[in-house]
Amino acid sequence: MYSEKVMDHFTAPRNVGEIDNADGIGEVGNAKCGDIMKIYLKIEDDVIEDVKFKTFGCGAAIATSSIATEMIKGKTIDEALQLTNKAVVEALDGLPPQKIHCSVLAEEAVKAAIEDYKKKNNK
Amino acid sequence: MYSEKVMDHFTAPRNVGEIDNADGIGEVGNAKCGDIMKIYLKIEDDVIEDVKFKTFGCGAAIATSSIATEMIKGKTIDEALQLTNKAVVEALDGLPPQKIHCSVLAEEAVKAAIEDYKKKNNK
Amino acid sequence: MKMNKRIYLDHSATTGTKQEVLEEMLPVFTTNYGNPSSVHSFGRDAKKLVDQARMRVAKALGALPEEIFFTAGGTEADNWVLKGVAYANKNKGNHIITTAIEHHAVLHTCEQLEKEGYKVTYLPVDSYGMISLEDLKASITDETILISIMYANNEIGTVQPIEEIGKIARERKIYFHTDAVQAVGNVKIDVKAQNIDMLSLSGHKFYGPKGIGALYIRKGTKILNLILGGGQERGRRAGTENVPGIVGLGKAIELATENIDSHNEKLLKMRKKLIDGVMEKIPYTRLNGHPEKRLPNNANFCFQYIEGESLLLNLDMKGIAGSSGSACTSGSLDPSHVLLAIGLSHEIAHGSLRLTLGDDNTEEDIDYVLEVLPEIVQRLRSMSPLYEK
Amino acid sequence: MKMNKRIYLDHSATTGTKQEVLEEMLPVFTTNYGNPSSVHSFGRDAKKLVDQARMRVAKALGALPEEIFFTAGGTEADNWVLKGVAYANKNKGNHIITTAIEHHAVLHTCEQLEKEGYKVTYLPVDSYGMISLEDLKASITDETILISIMYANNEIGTVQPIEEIGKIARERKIYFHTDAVQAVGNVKIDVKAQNIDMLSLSGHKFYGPKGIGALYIRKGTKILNLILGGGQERGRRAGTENVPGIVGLGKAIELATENIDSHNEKLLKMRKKLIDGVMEKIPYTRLNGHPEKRLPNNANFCFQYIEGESLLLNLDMKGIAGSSGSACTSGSLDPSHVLLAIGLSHEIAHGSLRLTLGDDNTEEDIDYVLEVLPEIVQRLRSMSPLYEK
Ligand SMILES: Cc1ncc(COP(=O)(O)O)c(C=O)c1O
Ligand SMILES: Cc1ncc(COP(=O)(O)O)c(C=O)c1O
Ligand code: FES
Ligand code: FES
Repeated sequence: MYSEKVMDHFTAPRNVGEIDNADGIGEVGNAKCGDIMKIYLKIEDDVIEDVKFKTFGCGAAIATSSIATEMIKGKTIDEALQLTNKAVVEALDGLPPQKIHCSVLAEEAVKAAIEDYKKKNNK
Repeated sequence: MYSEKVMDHFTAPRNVGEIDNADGIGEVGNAKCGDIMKIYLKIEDDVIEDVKFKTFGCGAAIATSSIATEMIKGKTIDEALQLTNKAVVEALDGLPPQKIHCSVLAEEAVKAAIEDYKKKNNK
Repeated sequence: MKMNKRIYLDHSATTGTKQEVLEEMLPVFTTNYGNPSSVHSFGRDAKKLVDQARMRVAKALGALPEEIFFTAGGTEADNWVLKGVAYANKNKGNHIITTAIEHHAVLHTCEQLEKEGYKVTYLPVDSYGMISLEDLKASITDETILISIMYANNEIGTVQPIEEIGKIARERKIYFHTDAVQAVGNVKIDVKAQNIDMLSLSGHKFYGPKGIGALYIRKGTKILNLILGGGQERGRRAGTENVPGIVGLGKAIELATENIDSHNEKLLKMRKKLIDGVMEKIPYTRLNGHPEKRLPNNANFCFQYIEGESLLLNLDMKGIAGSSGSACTSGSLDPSHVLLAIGLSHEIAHGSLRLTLGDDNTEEDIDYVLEVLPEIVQRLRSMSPLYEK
Repeated sequence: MKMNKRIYLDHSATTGTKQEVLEEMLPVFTTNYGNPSSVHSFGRDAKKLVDQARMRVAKALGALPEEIFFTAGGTEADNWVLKGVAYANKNKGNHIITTAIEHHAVLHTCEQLEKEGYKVTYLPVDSYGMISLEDLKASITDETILISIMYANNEIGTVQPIEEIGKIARERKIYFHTDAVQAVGNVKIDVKAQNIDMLSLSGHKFYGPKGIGALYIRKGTKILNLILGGGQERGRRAGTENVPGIVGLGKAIELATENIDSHNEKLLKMRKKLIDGVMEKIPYTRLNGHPEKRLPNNANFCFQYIEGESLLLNLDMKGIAGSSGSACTSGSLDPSHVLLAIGLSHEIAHGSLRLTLGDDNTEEDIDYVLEVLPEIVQRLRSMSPLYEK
């Protein structure tokens, strides 16, 4: 059902956890639908120095969170805002059709965290 | 499907054939329905001295013709008129439900042949 | 007495499962027994097997894998098509065209639909069992939503002009279904080239297992579901998948279609010997069905003055398994609707014998039939009040 | 790493076919492969096998052989009952009573009937998944033609008070159907004593083959046919009989019902160990279903703060096959309708795990689960934004 890449990120997810005093936090989804993603950013000079996530959700939700955090780490916030769910799906070598919405969630969580950072910093 | 008795009478039917100058001939059924029985009687002093049959029909039709002729051979015509399809079925150790009508045919053929004899002899 | 001889000449009723087919099925019963809907490895393994079988069926028909839906057999597939298309296309019309010689799975479903208010045209056939394309064209109305015409007849073997029918249906934008239960493995099928929108098949007719079949549904076809429940078969046919059956069907259709030519060559040779021999040795005999456009394994005769069941029983006692009419109708009292539709009288129709050849038959089997059959027919005729010699 | 360990704990989704069952089936594929409708010896041999299997099924249920009809599985049997009874008894009424926790084979067919104008009452259940007999009585109207209540639930294992329901239905002269797909082989069934008019079952749930099931229909019950065509199953269910499947079903039901007590004893012991162990070792865990009136092989938990699929995948990587909700619904995004019906919030319902034991499980399997499961739950919780430790 899932690609090897998905299973790899699901089995050994990167960047799991929280960041104390994060510069930006984004939370999307809700438990009612079975998926919540929460992303924490540490940002310096508009560059994402560190990123962590916590996710409640299916295998695809965990894998997309993991790879999305890898994809934006070290990027500028403008670059990170370019992240699309399509790019996430491709990076995972595909997702089953009914799981595409997990990748949308990952894109939205990243954006929400950056928005939060911008708001806090009046950008 | 058929009892051993039926198969015995079907495989080696008794009294197959015609009787020249028969005293009574009965024919019932029709080819449209898939079954015709024709019974020939040789009668002396109201006793059935000989009986032959010809049948176009299924296995049960052939077996019932055969056993019915056996059952009436040597009987008086009054005795032979008592022959019921039930007795024929019992003598054959039963017939499948959809084949009961073949036994009715046998009863009717015997009766028709005796009727024919009576008519010819004004009885 | 040749008591132990058993010659099976009823391959259109059903076939035995080939050893190679059974071998692929065996581990699915005891090892890869997962439910394809399950997330775990047992389930995923089962799903892979189902997907592989679906690809094999698709390949055999020239279809896409996602156009193949597994059913419990040909009957369910036929029921599904007729009801599913009728109910889904009510708004477009209420008229269905079929033939007088379809299998009862089609005919009885059509009768049910008639009770519900649908109109059904049953196209007549000529003395060979062939429909007329002119009749077909003339029967199409603005209300026609489905043309359902069998590929090949199960009793007399006549093969219809499927490609031409497909063309007519496509031109008029009417769905075309064909019941190919008897055709698969005997004739070459290409649903795209032949413009077939739906096609029914059944595993046990081509050396696969019983209780499994498939319906091909061209992508985009409007059809409702027949069996409701779980989301199996991409939400189109509910019920835990018969995985061993599906695997067997996949293997069987691959075997049946991959060397169809050499297979048919052997059958045609045996059939010619059988038909020529019977016609030569037994007087007052009629060959039913089309002389050329017929299934390569089908021979169907009427022997005047005798009745089919007693003929079958006599053959059976000699170890020969044949049928009279179709397997479903023998045992009933009416002669086959197919034989009546080709214009036979009841009387003649009652004396029919179908012998259908298969991969397990040999030339010697035919020799034996030609030795035994004439005697039996003669004996029954001598008992028949209709036969005046 | 214990890579090769495979522990199957998903017996409610499907079971492997037992060796003894398969052995009875094998000759039917390749030797006794006749069509039971055929007149010849191949056909008669097949018919005898079908008759024998029918007797075995009848015996297991306390029914008469002529009350047993073979189908392609539980789904077809459920579809048949609901549509068949609804259509045949239109003149008597248009109201059906069922429950909110039925299998989709029942629920989706009811929804279809609602579209056609029938009225359906879906009885609620309490937090254990049990219906109330008072609710049932109160919902009966003069229009009620059918009560369809599952014997045991496939997800949470709750067993309904079937005998009491049967009594109520009989008193009110309303047909009573029970979907016993999960019950056969796990609980003792006697259709006469329990006043059951119709009962569905499916072979692959009790170590028989997939793709074969049966419907028991009490003599005299008014029900129309679902699948139309040939005259098989005494004119009630068309389609060439799946003889190997039928033979396998017969053997499997005999094995499953003949020593049900000793079989259950073993299951109950393992289940107690499993449930006690899980509840003790894993905090924030809920046992779903009734504490006592449940299938002997069913354990169903909700682990707060985590989601079922990721739990299943992790278990699978450790070689443990379980399910979350039913096999049919996992893979969909909605939590199980059964878990919602017993009053769980969506959030909690998403974290469910069903482990269903079977004859092939051992105490060691349970030890292994109790070793592995707490770690996995803990790991997933530590990744969950909902879990604040
Ligand atoms: C032409 C045709 N259609 C449909 C069927 C029904 O197939 P099944 O009996 O496998 O359901 C058969 C065979 O019985 C057939 O010959
Ligand atoms: C309670 C219940 N009813 C019906 C079914 C359907 O049975 P099948 O999938 O064999 O058609 C199942 C199993 O999937 C079930 O658990
Ligand atoms: S969390 Fe929604 S399906 Fe993946
Ligand atoms: S001749 Fe009519 S069924 Fe026997």
